Amino acid sequence: MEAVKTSEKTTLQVKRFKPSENPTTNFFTEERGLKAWLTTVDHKKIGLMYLGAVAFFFALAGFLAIALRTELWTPAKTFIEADTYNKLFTLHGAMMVFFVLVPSIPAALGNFILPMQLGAKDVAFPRLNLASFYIYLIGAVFTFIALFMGGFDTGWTFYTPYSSDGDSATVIWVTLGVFILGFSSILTSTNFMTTIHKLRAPGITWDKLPLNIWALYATSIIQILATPVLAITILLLSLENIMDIGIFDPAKGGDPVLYQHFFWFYSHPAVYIMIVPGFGIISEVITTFSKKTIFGYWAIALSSLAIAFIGFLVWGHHMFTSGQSPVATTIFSFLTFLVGIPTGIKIFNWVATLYKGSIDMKTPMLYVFIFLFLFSIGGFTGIMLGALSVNIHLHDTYYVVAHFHYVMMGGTLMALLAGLHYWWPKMTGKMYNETLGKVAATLIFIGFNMTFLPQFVMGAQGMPRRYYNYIDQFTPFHQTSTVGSYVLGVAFLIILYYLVKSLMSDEKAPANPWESRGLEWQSTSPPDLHNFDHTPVVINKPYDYHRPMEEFQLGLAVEHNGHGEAHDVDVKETEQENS
Amino acid sequence: MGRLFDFMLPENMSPLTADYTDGLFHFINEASTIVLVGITIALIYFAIRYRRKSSDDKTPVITHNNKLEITWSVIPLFITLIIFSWGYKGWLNLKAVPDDAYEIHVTGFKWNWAVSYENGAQTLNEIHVPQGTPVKLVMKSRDVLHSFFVPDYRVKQDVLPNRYTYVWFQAEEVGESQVFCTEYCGTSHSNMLAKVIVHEPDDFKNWLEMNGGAGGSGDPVEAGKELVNLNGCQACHSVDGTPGIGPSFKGIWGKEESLADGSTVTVDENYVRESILNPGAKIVAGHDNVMTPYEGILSDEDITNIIEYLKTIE
Amino acid sequence: MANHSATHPAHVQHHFVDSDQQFESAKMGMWVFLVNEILFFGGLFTAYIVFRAWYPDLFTQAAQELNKLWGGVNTIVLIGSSLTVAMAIRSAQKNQKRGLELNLLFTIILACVFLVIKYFEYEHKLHLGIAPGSFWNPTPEILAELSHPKANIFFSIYYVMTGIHGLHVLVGIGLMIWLYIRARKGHFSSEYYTPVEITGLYWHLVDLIWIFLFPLLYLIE
Amino acid sequence: MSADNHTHHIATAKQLWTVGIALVILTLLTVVVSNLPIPSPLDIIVALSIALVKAFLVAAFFMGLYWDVKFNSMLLIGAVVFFILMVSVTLLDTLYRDDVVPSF
Ligand code: HEA
Ligand code: HEA
Ligand code: HEC
Ligand code: CUA
Ligand SMILES: [Cu+2]
Repeated sequence: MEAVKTSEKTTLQVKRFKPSENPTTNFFTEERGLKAWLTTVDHKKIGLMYLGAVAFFFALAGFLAIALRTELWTPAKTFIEADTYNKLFTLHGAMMVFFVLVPSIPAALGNFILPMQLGAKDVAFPRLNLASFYIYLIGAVFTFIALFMGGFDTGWTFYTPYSSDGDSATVIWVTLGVFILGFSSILTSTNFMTTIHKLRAPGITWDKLPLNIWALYATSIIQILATPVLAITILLLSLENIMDIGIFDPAKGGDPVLYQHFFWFYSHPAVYIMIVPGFGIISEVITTFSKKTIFGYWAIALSSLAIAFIGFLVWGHHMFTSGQSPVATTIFSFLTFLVGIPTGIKIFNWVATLYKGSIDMKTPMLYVFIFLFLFSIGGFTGIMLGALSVNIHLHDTYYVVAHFHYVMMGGTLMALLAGLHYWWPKMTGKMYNETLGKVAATLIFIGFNMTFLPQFVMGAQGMPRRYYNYIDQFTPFHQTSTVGSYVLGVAFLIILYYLVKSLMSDEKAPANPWESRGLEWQSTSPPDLHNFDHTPVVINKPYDYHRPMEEFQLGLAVEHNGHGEAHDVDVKETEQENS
Repeated sequence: MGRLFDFMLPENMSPLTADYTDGLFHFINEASTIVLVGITIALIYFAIRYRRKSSDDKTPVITHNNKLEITWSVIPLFITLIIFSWGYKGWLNLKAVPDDAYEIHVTGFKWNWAVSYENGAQTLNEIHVPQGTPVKLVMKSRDVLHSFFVPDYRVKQDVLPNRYTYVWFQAEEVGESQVFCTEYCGTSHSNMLAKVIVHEPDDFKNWLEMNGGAGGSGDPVEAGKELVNLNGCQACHSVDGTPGIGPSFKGIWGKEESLADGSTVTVDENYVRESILNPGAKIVAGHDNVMTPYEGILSDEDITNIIEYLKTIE
Repeated sequence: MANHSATHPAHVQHHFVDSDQQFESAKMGMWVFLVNEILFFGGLFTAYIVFRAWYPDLFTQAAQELNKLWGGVNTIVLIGSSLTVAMAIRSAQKNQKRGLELNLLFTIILACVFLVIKYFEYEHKLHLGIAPGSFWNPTPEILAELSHPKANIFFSIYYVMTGIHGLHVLVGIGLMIWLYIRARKGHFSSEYYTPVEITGLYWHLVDLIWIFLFPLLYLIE
Repeated sequence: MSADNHTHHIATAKQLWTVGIALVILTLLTVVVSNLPIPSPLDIIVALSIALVKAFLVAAFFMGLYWDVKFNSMLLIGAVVFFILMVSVTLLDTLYRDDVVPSF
């Protein structure tokens, strides 16, 4: 036992807690059965349920993508009608965005990891957390209702007046679905923000927060500020369909471009809701697998906040051709570029972290490398799209489609896969097959570029998006792209195969297979129902790989009531005390 | 010009509008390639050079370096400032229509482009322009949003139902350029195509005169046929019986049509009139209510002519 | 779990260390949620401002159709209810069970009064055919006063804003009833009154929104 | 601040009533002012200023921000700031659109 002096007044009694391998009880064993899962308030179980739901929607939306690509094998009809095609891409886009990417990292992985990285027993409002999950499902049910009523073909952006006249019943259901879904992310982020502020373990000051937490914090801020605007937009759109309130409908005196402002006020920040949590994962994985302190902790932490802030002021770059005013266009274009700076800072700091590291190319790290490459391409093409005159040419072509797949799939999804593989042993207590993992990652890399690189070319050549039919000149590009998507499909099936197989196997994963210094790894795998069998105390920064593991395995020796106030464990003093 | 990314762009047919765009496009591509290659080489080099040798490798404590941080913030900032000003300049150029531009009106509607010229000439899905002359298109939509895109000229502009928007270009060579609709507008969005047809200035004058002062032949059937062509009815209604978005016109007259609500109706003057002015009133079974109302667009006389024409399609 | 120490009072959930941490968390959580509410209404205010900037004369014209008197009365009613909620919290803090119940009851009554007045306002307008969206069908006399071609838009905004605000009042009444029942059962004390406090915050925000709705919709001319 | 010595602030009844009455008076004031013939942009400014004062009173005293941790005030201010950003940037478009008039 050693004494850590926390402040003038209190001294905490801390003790070393080494996580036991193969724990006899864990959160899987302690509350069992379907009912326990469905009514659980445990953030880990909720996180896993989210993960299952997200995987389901991803597989579904991915399957739709395969159908889209197959249809595009030839111009005009290959196997489905134009109307079906239009419904498919709408559903593909809407599902990937609202049901997969927005909740994927925060609500699925974040839910599991965030309280553990803070050394908390749960999020601040566990019941609210479960409620968010069910709200998410209800949102999904509404969308499926719309689907069974014949589907909707508005594009995921629901532009008026197309979305507000014509077949409105289905649009009402899906917009209400998205409205409900919005509450799910609002509640999750409210929960996260409060947890980060109020439930940190003793010693976790703001400068010791893992970068993953900083990223989730920035994400929560964006979600809290942007999602309500989506909610009201989509509600107005529903009302437009239900009773022609006319605010967005030119036939009734409204303005369709105003709708676009409303929509993108949410949906541009939303793309940062999707990518910023991915940035968090990259920071965690890259340090673990180079066994090295992160380079530029504050630069990475604060650039997330900078992205979050600037990200709010650039929405109009989706509207350069919409007929918005020249002043607005100019300002939006200018601000758009500013987002590239903090993003670049992150990329460069990550690369610098590798310098003189001890780099272990395990599957998660492989995904990080793929991420850095693909996301950079996605980002650069974003800059291309932000350039005013070029945007006029590229807007609403496949160039945009390629851009956002590079950032959303090449960025967020690769980060998600990195995180999934990284935390898989922690979450399930099982280890996946490393070789298959690398094979799948390589296939994804090949398939992805094959699918989306040709889209840059044909987009710049003039191939518009949301096109069922196309002129012959684009056939070779479309066919390469289609083949690429099949390769992707195979790769995902391999992932599905080895992950499921690892669940079935008896082999147990060690508590900390990667020798990470992260707090979440100082618990057993899988963790105890209350995450730790002690109240952890943190004296080092999260990536201090030069310090021995023992210093990361400290906890309160005696139950202490001052937990909430002990945030200010003084680093310097403790260091002196220890050495 | 033989630049690295030339293969990505279609031929430049309107240098006055396209040159800025193309130059910037190439610049960004080349700059990005350099940075991307740099990052990639660093990644691969580090991965090999610093690969883990044993599980107790020691790594140095390098926490940050403010000089580096500033370097890699400021350099990209400068690059983006260049990109912004270049793009802005090009865009101002796209917005600034030359004073002597020749004006043509374009109306987008599901799923056609109707074009009208100063002397009353009208065309559908064909925009005839004189070569070497700046042309300004003033555009409007009749129903939902559309967007007018000519890749060869690097111009694009959304077309809105409640106000006018414009683009301009100056085609330098005689020939044709493809027009796409790039704002999603429903079933046949991908078939909402048109061509810009560039004539030599004299040819253009002739063409204009030949087609000026529309209508006029006096024969109702001919006039009806003309109207059906110009108003884009054939985007949805075939005249040869092939099924389309709307019912085919072939053999329509006097037909017993079953409606979506289960009732039936005989196709006569009143029904056709109603179907044109207020298509939503009676929906034919098996079709959706997607037809744009032609109220205010087709006059009574026009409709009478169309009816005469419909009677002849058997 | 060792963490369930005997020192935990019953109302403190297991993942909190003490009552204070729980209280502060709940309060912060509510504030974060209120940020949401502000931006949610913010969207509507944006629509309001945009259309007002486009058609100033429409707004002056249409505001004539709204009844300043009842709007003002309603403002005062809501302010009163905010006061009673604040008093309710004070009673809880001072362990005055009776005061808490009474103040909650006053709040519920005032909120109902607000809705009743609102109902009559709506009723009157609907009667004149000043209805939202596709129900827009003003009587000829009204049409003469509301000559602006986009009058329907003003009333769409009016109905959506006040309607959503009204829904919030309705939800507030539900919450107050729930609090009242719990107060009757003696769930609250100076040690634990978190639900009263955070519901109070919500209620004040509903009041705040109205403070802006009232001059914007009824008064500006 | 430790759990034991920290007590929540309790506003006095007098404080609350004062604020309540002030709010009522301000409401009456804003109605009265709206009936005065004040020229166009000014009347909006006056009405909104009164509303802002009322909002401040509610937030500071009824909602207790005056006595609360600063962060909660920051949340409120942040929300308002972002709302203003949203409005002003949207207005940059809606107020400055260029009108194209066809020449024939
Ligand atoms: C995860 C999602 C995500 C992310 C992170 C981004 C990131 C960016 N996006 Fe993207 N975008 C989308 C998702 C995303 N986007 C989607 C879904 C659409 C289409 C929506 C639709 O219409 O359906 C879209 C569309 C879109 C458009 C509109 C295109 C159009 O329709 O006309 C524009 C235009 O400006 C744009 C720009 C950008 C920019 C500048 C960034 C920047 O954030 C990128 C910053 C990153 C870098 C720049 C790379 C790293 C930086 C360096 C290595 C430093 C060196 C850099 C320089 C010298 C510049 N995006
Ligand atoms: C997260 C975002 C995301 C992701 C990952 C993808 C993934 C893919 N997308 Fe999509 N896409 C969008 C978001 C996304 N898309 C959006 C927002 C639009 C715009 C919609 C609009 O215009 O409105 C769009 C539009 C879009 C288009 C343009 C349609 C058009 O404009 O006409 C195309 C065409 O090629 C396309 C293709 C693909 C392909 C081939 C994939 C592939 O990468 C998919 C690969 C995935 C699979 C094949 C699934 C396999 C899964 C399993 C087999 C189960 C295994 C399960 C687990 C491991 C959990 N997408
Ligand atoms: C956007 C596609 C579209 C366009 C363009 C279009 N129509 Fe239609 N039309 C339809 C559809 C779909 C129906 C069937 C549903 C209905 O009755 O509304 C229809 C129905 C009709 C009918 C009734 C047919 C029957 O079999 O009962 C007539 C007559 C008609 N259209 C005439 C016209 C004329 C004349 C024009 C051009 C001036 C035109 N349409 C343009 C889509 C279109
Ligand atoms: Cu018209 Cu797409
Ligand atoms: Cu964007």
